[in-house]
Amino acid sequence: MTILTLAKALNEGMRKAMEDDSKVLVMGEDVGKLGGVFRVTDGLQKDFGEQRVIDTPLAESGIIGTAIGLALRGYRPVCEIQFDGFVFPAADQIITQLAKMPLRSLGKLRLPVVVRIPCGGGIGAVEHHSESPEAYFTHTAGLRVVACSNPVDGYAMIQQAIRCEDPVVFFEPKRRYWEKAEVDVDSSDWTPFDEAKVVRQGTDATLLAYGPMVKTCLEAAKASEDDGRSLEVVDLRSLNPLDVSKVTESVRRTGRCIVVHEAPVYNGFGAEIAARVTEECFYNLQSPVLRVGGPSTPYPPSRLEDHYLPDLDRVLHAVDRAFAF
Amino acid sequence: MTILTLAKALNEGMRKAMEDDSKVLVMGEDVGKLGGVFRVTDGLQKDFGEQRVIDTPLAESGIIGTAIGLALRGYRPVCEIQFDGFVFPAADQIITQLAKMPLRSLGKLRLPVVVRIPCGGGIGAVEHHSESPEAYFTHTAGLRVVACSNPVDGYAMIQQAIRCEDPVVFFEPKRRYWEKAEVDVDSSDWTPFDEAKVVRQGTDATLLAYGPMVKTCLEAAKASEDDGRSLEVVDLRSLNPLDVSKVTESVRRTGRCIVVHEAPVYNGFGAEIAARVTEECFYNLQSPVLRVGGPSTPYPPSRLEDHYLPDLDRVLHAVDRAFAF
Amino acid sequence: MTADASRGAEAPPELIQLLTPEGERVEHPDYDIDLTPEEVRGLYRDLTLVRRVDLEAVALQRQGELGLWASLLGQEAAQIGSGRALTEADMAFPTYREHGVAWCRGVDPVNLLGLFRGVNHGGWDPAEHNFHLYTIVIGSQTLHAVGYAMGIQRDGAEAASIVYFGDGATSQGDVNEAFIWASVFNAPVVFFCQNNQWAISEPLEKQTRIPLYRRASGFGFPGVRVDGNDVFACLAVTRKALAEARSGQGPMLIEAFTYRMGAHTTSDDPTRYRVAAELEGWKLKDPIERVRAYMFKNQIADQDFFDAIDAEADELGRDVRKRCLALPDPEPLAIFDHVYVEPHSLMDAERAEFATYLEGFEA
Amino acid sequence: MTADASRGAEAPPELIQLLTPEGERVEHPDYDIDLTPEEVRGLYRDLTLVRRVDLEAVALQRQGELGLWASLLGQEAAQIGSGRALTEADMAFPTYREHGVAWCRGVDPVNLLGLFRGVNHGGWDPAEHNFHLYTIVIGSQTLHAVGYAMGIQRDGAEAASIVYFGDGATSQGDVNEAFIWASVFNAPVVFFCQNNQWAISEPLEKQTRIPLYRRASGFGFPGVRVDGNDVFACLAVTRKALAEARSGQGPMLIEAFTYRMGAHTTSDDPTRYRVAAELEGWKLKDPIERVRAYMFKNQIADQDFFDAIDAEADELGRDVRKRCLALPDPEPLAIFDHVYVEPHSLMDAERAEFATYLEGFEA
Ligand SMILES: Cc1ncc(C[n+]2csc(CCOP(=O)(O)OP(=O)(O)O)c2C)c(N)n1
Ligand SMILES: Cc1ncc(C[n+]2csc(CCOP(=O)(O)OP(=O)(O)O)c2C)c(N)n1
Ligand SMILES: [Mg+2]
Ligand SMILES: [Mg+2]
Repeated sequence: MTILTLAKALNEGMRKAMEDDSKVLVMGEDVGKLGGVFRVTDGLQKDFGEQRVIDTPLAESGIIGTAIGLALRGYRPVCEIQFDGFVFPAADQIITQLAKMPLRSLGKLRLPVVVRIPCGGGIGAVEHHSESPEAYFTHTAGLRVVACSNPVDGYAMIQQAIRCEDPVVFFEPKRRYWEKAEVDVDSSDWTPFDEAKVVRQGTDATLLAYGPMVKTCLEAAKASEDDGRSLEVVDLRSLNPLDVSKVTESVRRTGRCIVVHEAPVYNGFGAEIAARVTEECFYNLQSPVLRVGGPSTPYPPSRLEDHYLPDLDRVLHAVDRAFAF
Repeated sequence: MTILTLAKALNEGMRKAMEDDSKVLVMGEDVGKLGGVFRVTDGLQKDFGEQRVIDTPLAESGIIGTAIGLALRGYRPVCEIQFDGFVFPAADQIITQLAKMPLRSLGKLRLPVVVRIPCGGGIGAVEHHSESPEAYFTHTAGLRVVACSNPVDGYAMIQQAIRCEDPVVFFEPKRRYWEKAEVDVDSSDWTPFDEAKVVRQGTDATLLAYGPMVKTCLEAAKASEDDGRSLEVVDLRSLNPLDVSKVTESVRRTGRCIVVHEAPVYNGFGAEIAARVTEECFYNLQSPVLRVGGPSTPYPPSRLEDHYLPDLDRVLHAVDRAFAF
Repeated sequence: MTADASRGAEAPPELIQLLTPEGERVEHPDYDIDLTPEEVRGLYRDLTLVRRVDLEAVALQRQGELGLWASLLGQEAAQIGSGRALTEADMAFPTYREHGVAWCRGVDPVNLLGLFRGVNHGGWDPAEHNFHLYTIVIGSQTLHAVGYAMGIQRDGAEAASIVYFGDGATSQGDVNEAFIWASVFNAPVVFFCQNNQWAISEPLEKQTRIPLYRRASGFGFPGVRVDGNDVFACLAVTRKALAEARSGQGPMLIEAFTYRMGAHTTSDDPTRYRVAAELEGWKLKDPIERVRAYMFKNQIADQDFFDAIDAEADELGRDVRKRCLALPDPEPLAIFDHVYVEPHSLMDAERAEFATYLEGFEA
Repeated sequence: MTADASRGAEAPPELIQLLTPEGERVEHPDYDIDLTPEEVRGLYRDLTLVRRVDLEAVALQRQGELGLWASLLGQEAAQIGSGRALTEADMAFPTYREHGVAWCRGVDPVNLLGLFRGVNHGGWDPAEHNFHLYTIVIGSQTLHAVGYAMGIQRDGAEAASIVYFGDGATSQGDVNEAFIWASVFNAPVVFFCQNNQWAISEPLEKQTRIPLYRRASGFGFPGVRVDGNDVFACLAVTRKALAEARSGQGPMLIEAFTYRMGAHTTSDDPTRYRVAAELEGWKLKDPIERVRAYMFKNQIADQDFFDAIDAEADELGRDVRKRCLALPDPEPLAIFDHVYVEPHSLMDAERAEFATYLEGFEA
């Protein structure tokens, strides 16, 4: 067991993947000497060289487009998008090419490309550095979308994503990069990365979250204890596919469901969960599935982000509403 | 009253807007001499000249980016994206610039830009020519998103979109371009374009649709009569904002709701509707809001599109399911 | 001789040409080529057969057997010349119009039709032919080709990639990013731009105000303009560019100056935007006629040869037609296949649900 | 003299310079400028004051009053020279680092701080100053500037737009599309690239293998490289480019060859990726020192003048600091303001809901 931050766990996971498979490459802006603006690729270029850890020109479409070409040649590129808000220049390559090329080829082509995106707010940053663009990708058939929430999962899931034969959009909650946990770096006995995890058991309501909001939900569940409410918290981990059976099993038991994310609520990923859970658990629901998320506005200037981001109070407020129905 | 196809109604609407306001420009690939691949801009360059109807270089990011610049200079550009599947190179300009610049300026800048997107399938086309990317834009705060379904609305809504001070993503159902209706081209007494319309009254269930699926839902409602079911059909028209009051008023009355669109169901716009309607109408719903849409796959080769696209049978099947709950 | 053809822009300063429209061999200081009579006959056969396949496809579309077709008429020399310059190890990335290159890479013409008939999005194995799938989103394949070339570099392989794109495509951000990456990484990639003067209805001057081949200079690698209707020149220029790329000399841009003789696709009506005289002018520069004239003049082939090729072409056309009609429609449940390589619970659930739905009709 | 500074690439073949680092005026055949002593003093004042504001902002960030700051240290001449070349009617589109240009456009420095303090995303009225908001998404503003210039054309106005971007930005598709549009439409726009040698940790050779100013030639318009630490040259070159643009001669690319003396932003640690010697070399080319030396030598100013400017700078710094600390935090409900101009039911509903939620805490 080693104590690692999430950033370091991801770094170690990538290092492991690069050691295991010489086809694994890391590429992106400033991933080399600098080790990325969050140091998630720290030291990799030093140890694996410039051929495998590539500082690219400043062009996100180019990063994904050339990663596709490298994958067609048998490589397994792990691309870093420097911040959530800068993924959009690559939208076309991700949506029309990366996601669709395997189908286009009737399965003859595989694109084991990982697109790492540090995501979310809470770090006092300027515009475009605090966004949660997951819904753009969950709606894009052909992509897998996952989000890690802690060092243990970070270490495992990045390796699972790299080994996966499908393209994976990999969200990393940047404000959790510095959270620590004990990680067993020698084991590879991992939960499949498309399975959700019940991270806290409860009986009265289910909180569904992923990435940065898992911690917030755990805190809310703890705080709810005082109100005599037992909240179950599920870390979804995989957003496409969604682990429907684990989610519905929980909601059927508790009868209430609240989904929490940072992204704007309007047509966010919570909408899919709410729609699906309601359809599957219609007769079990004591109250409608409630969504807690960012307002349906662009991310505000950072002095407002504490109001924008779901926090303990916002989650508990939704829990109250669910019980009041 | 004049009988117009949808394509012609849009054309006449744009012409009217250009006559009314010399700041209105039309720009895009092949919009000039050719009049667009669907002839929606037919004749406009001839009558308004190359300064106002601009054949652009083949670059969607460039189209939206320069349209923003023109809008900053006081123009009102109406941009054509040639096909739904080609909007993604412009994703960054639309999402990070067009949608967010007014807020960025604290309201000092206005971007009255219209992004016209012929959308949807059913025309036997090759890849990328049959998609329904509306959910990418409904989730993007700062944009208005509308979809017209018939010539009467087409004529009015395009003018309303052009007059609107906010950026508008304007979806045109390409397989309905050739459908005809009587249009009163002299009146401008229009329903506000962010309001939904009940296009058929009914009592037993509410079908919600927009764009190409409105016609399909009307046919389904008609066919349902024989089964003794009275279906109400609401043409949403505006997807962001959604006319929540008209929708919930209907669903509260009927107790059942089915939302129909061509886009993949997974995190599609139907998810937002289902989540919102359920929350608002929880105690009125006899059955969960059901979603009829494309499978959560890329759009298939055209020989399969009849299976992919929601049709009368798929809608009726969902109606049956709603009643069987 | 092609100065008049340079639409709007100045006269082409250095159009590389080895065979005039009249079928005369000319010399070029930097590019030459020594072709055996056998090779010349081979090129003629290629040109003729791909034109015949193309004609058949247009006919099939007219008869409703294809939803669409993008004709290569007029661009045969650019495609065959460049396509025949490739070694087996080289990798080609096409647009949707490279039927001639596909031919050179050994792709069965019927496999090209699947996409246009709507039975699939791409019907061949790219790795088998080192010929990537057709790409419809303009310009996006240029980055794939560069990435592939970066992979070749990492493999230390004796190969290059070549990517095809049109004059219109040069305006896309992706294409220019591809130029940057290729240049910065000195990637073994050849950019082959078929300037057919039109991007649907838009003439070249909507994309550039200087000759396209000069774009490369802004990125620090060479660009050349070749007579795209001259199969010898296209072969020679591409061969040299590929050899240089393979030997570590980096990328090159080739502008093949040619003309789209037909409509953009079968859905298009070019009479709306271009004048007939332009077409007539280009007919005189036909890429096949000049080879034929050259062969006659130099007794490289006799009438029997030409007759045999024509017969082969007719037979190929018939065969393609027959097998096109026999292309099976995919099964409805194929919608869910190949979206993911690994098991995916959402796909499984939707497939099962749809299967049940379909069974409902059979009952 | 700056040959050594051309990282990796060949020696700059034609760096336009009018004032050497030692403060000697030199002649250039194509560019010259006649400045009154008054004007020179004005430029010196500009340079000094914007450096002072920048230093104050860095300090404010260190003290936690700003979340971030992107320093212009070392780039003052490029920004003041180009900024002072603009007429009132011209429109400027900045990145996030153009504090010097903002100064020239009359934007109150405190208004620049809002974004970095996190109280807004942009705090001035672009139309009032003809200075657009800061743009963070690299390169996207270049297309806005071209579109704006197309608007100027349509208005028949006597104006041009100028757009700022960095060396790293030249790799973005948008920037290259902007070159294409400007060229095709012959738009009155000046592309002003501050090549400060670094894009965060990436040196220039990750973006290009030839000097950046030569990029323009591939698009059919002129490009020049100017000593970006020479305020006279930057002024002269930009003035000429703008005049040409305004008079219908189309776009121009100016590469201002300069150096980012500080970190990329206050979040950055340049010691991880660049050597101290590089910085030392550039210190000898300081953009302010050379003007000061020139003024001394030519008796354009005496010690009193310099003292007065320093005092003014200190006073400005104090004032900016004071007013920065006084910048009010926005109200929570401001989250919903200005997202849409016209009434929007979703915004109204969410605002109302949030207001009720907040009231719950007050109760
Ligand atoms: C990103 C994108 N935008 C628009 C289109 C629609 N479109 C298809 S072909 C074409 C013109 C292409 O012109 P060019 O690159 O010259 O190639 P050509 O067809 O002449 O061979 C356009 C605009 C597309 N396929 N992709
Ligand atoms: C599209 C996009 N990708 C990445 C970033 C992150 N980023 C901010 S500044 C920067 C480097 C910019 O370098 P350059 O263009 O040379 O400008 P400089 O900062 O040196 O003035 C990067 C990568 C961004 N802001 N936008
Ligand atoms: Mg073309
Ligand atoms: Mg820089």
